[in-house]
Amino acid sequence: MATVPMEYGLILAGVLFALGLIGVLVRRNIIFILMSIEIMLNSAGLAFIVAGYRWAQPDGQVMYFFILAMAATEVSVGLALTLMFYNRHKTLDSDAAGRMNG
Amino acid sequence: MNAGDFFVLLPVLVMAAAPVVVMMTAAFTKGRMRHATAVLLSLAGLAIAFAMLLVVSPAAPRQVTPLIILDSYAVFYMGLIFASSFVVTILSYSYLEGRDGSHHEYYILLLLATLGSAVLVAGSHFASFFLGLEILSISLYSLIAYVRVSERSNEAGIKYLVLAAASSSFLLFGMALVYAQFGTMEFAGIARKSADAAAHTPLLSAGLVMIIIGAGFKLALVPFHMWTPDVYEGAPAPVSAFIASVSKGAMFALLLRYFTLVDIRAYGPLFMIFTVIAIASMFTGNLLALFQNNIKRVLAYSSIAHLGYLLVAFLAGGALAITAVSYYLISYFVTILGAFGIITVLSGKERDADTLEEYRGLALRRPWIAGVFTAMLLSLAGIPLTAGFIGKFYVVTAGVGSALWLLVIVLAVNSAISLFYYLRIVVALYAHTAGEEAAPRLSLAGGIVMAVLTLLLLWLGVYPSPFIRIIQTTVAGLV
Amino acid sequence: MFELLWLIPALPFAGFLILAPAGSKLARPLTALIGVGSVGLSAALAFAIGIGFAVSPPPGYAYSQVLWTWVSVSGFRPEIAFYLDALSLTMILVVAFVGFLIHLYSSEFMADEEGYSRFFAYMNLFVGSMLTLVLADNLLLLYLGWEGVGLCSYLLIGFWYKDPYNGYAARKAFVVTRTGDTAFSVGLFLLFTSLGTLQIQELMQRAVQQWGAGNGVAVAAAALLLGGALGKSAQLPLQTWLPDAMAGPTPVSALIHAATMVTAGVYLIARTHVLFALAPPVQAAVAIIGAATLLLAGFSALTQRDIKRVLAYSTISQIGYMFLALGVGAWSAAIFHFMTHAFFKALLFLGAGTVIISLHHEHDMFRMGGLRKQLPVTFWTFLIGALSLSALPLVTAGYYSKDLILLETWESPAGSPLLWAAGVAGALLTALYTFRMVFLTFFGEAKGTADRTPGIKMTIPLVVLAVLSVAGGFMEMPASLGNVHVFTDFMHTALPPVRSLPVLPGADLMLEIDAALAPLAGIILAYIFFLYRPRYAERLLNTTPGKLLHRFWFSGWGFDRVYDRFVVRPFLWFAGVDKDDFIDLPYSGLIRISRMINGALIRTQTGRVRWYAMGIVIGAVLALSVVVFR
Amino acid sequence: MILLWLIIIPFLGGLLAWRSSSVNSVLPRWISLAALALDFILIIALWVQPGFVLSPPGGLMQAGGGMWIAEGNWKWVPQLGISLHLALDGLSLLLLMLTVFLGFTAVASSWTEIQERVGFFHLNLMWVLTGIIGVFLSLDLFIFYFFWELMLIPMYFLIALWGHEGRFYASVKFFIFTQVSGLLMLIAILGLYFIHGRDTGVYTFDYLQLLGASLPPAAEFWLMLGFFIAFAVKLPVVPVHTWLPDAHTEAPTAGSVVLAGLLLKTGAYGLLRFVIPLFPRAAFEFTPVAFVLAVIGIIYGAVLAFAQTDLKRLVAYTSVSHMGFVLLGIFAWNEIALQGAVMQIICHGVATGALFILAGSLQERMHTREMSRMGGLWAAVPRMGGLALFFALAALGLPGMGNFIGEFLVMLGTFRVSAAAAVIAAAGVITATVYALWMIQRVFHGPVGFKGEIPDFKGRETFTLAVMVIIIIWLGLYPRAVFTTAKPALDNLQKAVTVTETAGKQIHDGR
Repeated sequence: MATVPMEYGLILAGVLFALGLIGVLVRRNIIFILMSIEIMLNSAGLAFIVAGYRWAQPDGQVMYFFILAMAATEVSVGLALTLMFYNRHKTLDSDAAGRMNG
Repeated sequence: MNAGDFFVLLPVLVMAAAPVVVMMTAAFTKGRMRHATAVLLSLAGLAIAFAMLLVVSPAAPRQVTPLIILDSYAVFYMGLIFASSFVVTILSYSYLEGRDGSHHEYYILLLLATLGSAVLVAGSHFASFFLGLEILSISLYSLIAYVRVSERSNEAGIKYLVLAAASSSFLLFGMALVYAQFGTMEFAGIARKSADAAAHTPLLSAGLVMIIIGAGFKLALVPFHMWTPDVYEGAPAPVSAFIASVSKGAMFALLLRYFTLVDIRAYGPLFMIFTVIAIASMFTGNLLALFQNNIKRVLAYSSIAHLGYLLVAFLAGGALAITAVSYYLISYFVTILGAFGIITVLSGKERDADTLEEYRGLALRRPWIAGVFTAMLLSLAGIPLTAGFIGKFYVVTAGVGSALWLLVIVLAVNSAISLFYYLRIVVALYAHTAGEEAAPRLSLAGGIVMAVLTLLLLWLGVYPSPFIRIIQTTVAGLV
Repeated sequence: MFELLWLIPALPFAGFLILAPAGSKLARPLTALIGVGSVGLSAALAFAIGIGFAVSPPPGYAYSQVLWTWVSVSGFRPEIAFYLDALSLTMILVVAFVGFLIHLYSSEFMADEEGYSRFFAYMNLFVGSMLTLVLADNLLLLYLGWEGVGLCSYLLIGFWYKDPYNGYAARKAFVVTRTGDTAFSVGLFLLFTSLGTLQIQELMQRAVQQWGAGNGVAVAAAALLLGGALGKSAQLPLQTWLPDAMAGPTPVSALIHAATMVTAGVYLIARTHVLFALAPPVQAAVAIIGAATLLLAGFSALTQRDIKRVLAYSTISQIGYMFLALGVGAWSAAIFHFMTHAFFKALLFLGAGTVIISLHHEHDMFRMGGLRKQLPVTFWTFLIGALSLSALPLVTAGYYSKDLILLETWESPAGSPLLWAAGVAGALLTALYTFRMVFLTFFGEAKGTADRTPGIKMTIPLVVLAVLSVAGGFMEMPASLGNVHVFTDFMHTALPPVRSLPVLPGADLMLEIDAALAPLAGIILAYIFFLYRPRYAERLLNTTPGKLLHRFWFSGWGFDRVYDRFVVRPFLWFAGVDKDDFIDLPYSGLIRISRMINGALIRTQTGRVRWYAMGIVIGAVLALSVVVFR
Repeated sequence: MILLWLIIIPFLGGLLAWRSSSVNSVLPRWISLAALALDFILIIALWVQPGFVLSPPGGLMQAGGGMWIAEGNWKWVPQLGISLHLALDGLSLLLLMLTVFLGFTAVASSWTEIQERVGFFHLNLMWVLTGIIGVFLSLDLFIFYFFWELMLIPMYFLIALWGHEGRFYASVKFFIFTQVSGLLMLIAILGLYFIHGRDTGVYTFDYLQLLGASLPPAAEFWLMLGFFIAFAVKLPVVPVHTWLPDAHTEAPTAGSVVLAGLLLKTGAYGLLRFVIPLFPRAAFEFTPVAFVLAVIGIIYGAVLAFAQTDLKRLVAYTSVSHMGFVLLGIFAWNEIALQGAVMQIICHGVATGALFILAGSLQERMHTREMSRMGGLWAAVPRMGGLALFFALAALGLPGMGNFIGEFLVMLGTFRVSAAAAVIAAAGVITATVYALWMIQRVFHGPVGFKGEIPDFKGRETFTLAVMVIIIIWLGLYPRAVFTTAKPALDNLQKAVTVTETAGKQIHDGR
């Protein structure tokens, strides 16, 4: 079985990461922002798996499990806060959360 | 893992058990637990954890699995973190008392955040780094947004969550890259391998930079700082105190541990990045604060600058730098806790006392509180007789000792700029205003905490010798 | 007897110390008693010591009294010490006695003025300072007295402080003289640095030992001291303050701006004559400045309307004679002229004061006239003074002193016929403007009525000074006229005589006749122009050059305008422009820049989470590009 | 131990005064006076103790070598080589006397002016004095810096809380200027600390040990510059003087007195005690620059003083001018000039303090400092007029007053080092005359420009100023006490320099 070079994996992860990042920057809807963050986290997870694969260690995959768990909690807290936000502002536009500035 | 490992882990274990105990107690009292009970349980947990530190410290240093190392450095910072959380807990009591609810979930989160910080300072592996950080962060999201009635609290929570999560992904990605380069996630292993100059590939560099971004966000360094004022303003005052002290301190301690192993100065671009970040943080933080009328935001901006100062000592490297950083962190903890403590005790039920107007003429109404606040502000400014003075002195000493002239001069200039806004507040405190209503009475607990902090502040400022001795003996293990 | 020397300056100082804090609490008679009495006692003591000095002179004709060491730092040890010799004795006699007479006069003259005790306090302080100046045994103490008299001059010119013009005149006097004093003080630095002492006698000895004639340092030092002398004595080019100084009360003008203080420069040069002798170029400069000043001031005096300004220019001119004498090495002659000048000029001022006060503070001579009959005592004494000033031959003191100067100017190796000619021309001018003043004031038709006749306290000084203005000259007579040399013989115990060149026999007499004819000619001209045919003068004045010259002379040869244009106005301009200190601009610029950056940074804190994320991204991109593309 | 008490007494006095204000608003004033009196007694006791005027046998400033009138050394932060090393020699003693004396006048001058927060006012006043006393006593560079910074905060409060209209701007400006320069000094101190430590293995802030440090020339220059800037800002030297007019003008009377009389002197003291002895070669090479700055300061300060219309601002600029003489004298570095500088320090303190008291009294009575709104006041307040005249004359350096002795000696001593500097400085005396007389003219002379009742000085004020008059006259006519007290200290400083100059390169002849 031909191995996929590590670089390819990392580049894929990097592209995913960038996509997620762009999502965070351009999306106004908080839900979409949270989803974009999920993409970023998962791209990091992918990078770990790729790296672990390179060194033939399980550590990368262990890390991915940590990330998965963390992402889940994060999103749950995030959704809770978003719900409160929606109740207050009746919108999901992140720019509405701009009362504090200066 | 054997009995010895568990023994040295006792402080962390106690810290992990404490939120569980609070949770269980709440469950058994069916949600009717009194506020004071939750507080007392939390305090007990922190106190026991602190006591455990003293118990286990003779056994230090001991590596417990590749993830955790319990050396005297970790013990010292855990002690600092527990003590600070202790103070924050009392302040929280004074802050939340009288508001609806039993608030046990607040204390659970606070204890968890403390646990996360404790893991951070003892971390010796990317996994523990990441776990500690996330335990801390996720607790903080909820804590920041804790005051559900407050629009600002919610807004701050969302901002912090989004940005922290994004920066966490930077951190993780960076870790993955470093791991891809070296095949190990242990700090010691990375240090060993990166001693070889050939290992300095763009891959590693990118990884390290992304880790720095993750850490820099937590430390609110420029340009990852912009969340700070909004979060400080929106979060409940004790939580802001926690973010400013424990959360940043723990992160910095970890950074210091990592970069004591990996000589940052051997690696030019990274050193340059840190230098630029330090300078930018100092200037940005101070210049942003100049005309700010919200005290919490002022403290936020000032914390940006203070982390910049801290970086000066950090970049100096060597034993002196570690002592300097540690001393600076102690004095900064005391000071910033005191400052937020003042805000806490002056805050009413509806909103935090954070506008400058509310502080105008405070000296006439509450001379002691004004005096304490003055001391805290002067300490932030680094004026003699206060902890901040010796802290600043130490930082400059470290900088001069390593001939970081540019950074030291920038520090000097910034120290002067910062005076402007600290003094602005101080003057407001003593301004002459006509007939203001008396601010709320200081609770006994709050009063004791403030008194202790003030005494510590003065002690640190006037007779620093004992503290220096402690620091020197505890952090010596690191180098 | 000599042990009491210190009391001579101390008494007036004591008077000052009593009067100054007391303010107006003391009754006027008591104030007058203290003010006049302290100077009177001082004068009496000076006489007693003078007699003692004459009868049993101290060894070496010099006595010095050390009170205490003033400063003692690393070899710099000036003492508070007094030095009495023929020169300083003459000076204190004149100062104390003339001072006393003027005090006496003032006690009546100032009787109706506010600040009576302030006046006497200042006057006492002045006399004390002047006596300190002349008695000082070292140059630093001399400098103390020197500045002290300058101060008192300032205080007294501006005595009527409510009029801003008086304040202006007072400040001008102080600042201009201080300009000279600065040169003086630099001279002191130079002298001490090169000779290691400021004690005058030692200084002179060491100067002779260390420096030959014409030595550069000696020239520099002498030139610097000369700077001080020029300021105090109102010589070119620092003479401009003196005419304005007439803003002060008239007794002040008499005492300070005629009889005593303005001659301090003469005293200084005489006192340090050894130094000047070592610096021939400077000495020549002294003579030339003296000659030029006496002519310039004479012309200006000729055009003034204000009686006091005439006297002021006359003073400048007469001091010019003294400088001329000093410049040719005729030290004693200079001091002799100082003494006679003190008598007749004080007399003239006091007389003028009497006129002015009796005409309700009228200063303009063209609004006087015919006062001869209304104020007879004043007229006669004034006339005597005027004759003495004009150097009417044979009978006036002024003749003998001026004649001595002219004679020695001719005979001295340092002198020259040209200088002599200037002196003679000056003598003619002196007589001309003096009698212009006399004729305008006392003759002709009366234009005002004098309704206040001087009382006894004003009359006595007039009479006494008139007597002295005549008799003072008989102490010293040229060989052709009795050959009396009491004064110069006495003075030669302190000052060396002129080394006269052999003069052709009979030349002496020729010179004296020339010198005697000049004043007579002047008086006659004055009579023609100002009494007999005033329209001749008017016709002269109405020609174009006449007008121009008149204006030019009237304004004191335009010196004021030059100083105004090149010194005062630039200074004021700069002060006005830079009131807010342009060095502060960079600092306030920093503040402005901070403010701007603050504004820009605040704008980055938009409160929008996406923008904050953008910050992180930008930071990441920058940092990554640093490490990847380094 | 007595030295520690000198510091502790005003410190505690301040605390006590603060707390006592709740009892009675006059009590703080008396407590402050009492604390000062106690300090004064201690200082006099030190002054008159037998064997005081010693020229030490060993000569050099060795610890315990008998050259200090009193000395104390306590460990403080041994880890960093910091010890609480205090010592007193003649120079410090004179400055302490000045400090306590001006402390008295400051309390007296604020007796009626300060009516709000009296206790807090005296707390700050006493703490400023504490800091200043500490500065004059410190022989450990860290402790020196500690006190140096310590005196700023209470001074800041004095200006910012009891000052006039522009007080916030002025106080912050003051603070920032001194703070930046102070930090530069700290950097220099640390540089010296490390260089000395690496050379000898002894890391210490002790002045006496650092005295002999052999430094590379470039390092010596930069370190010297760090110190110099700090002291130059305090002194103040043009072009870093611009904080001073603002601060002096806006401060309450007591603040101005302490600022002008004492705070500026800490700069002079620092130059004398630290800059030249620690970095002799660099300092001497720097002399031409210092001279230029000094003479510019003398002239520029005087011209700017003339340009002002605000009375206190005028007096403030005169300080710039007068401290130029001090700078000149210190860098001329021969005994005559140094004694002159010390004399000038003392006399300027007293005379300028008095002028500020006068200006403050006028402001208290007329509610303006603008001279165009004054004029002809002599008729109403002859006593104030006379005193103002006296001190104006002192300011313009009239012989017979202490200021003259100071300026004259400075110029005399400078002349042998640089005739040009001395000559220009002497020209500054003319400009001094111009502004002093112009001030008197605009305030007290001329037509009456102010309507209303202005009470003249009463007993308390007259007494205070009369004492100052007597001091000025005494120092002008019989100043030996100052010279004999300062001489051993100055000798030692000079000896320290000659010993330090191992290179043997005498830059200036006749030094």
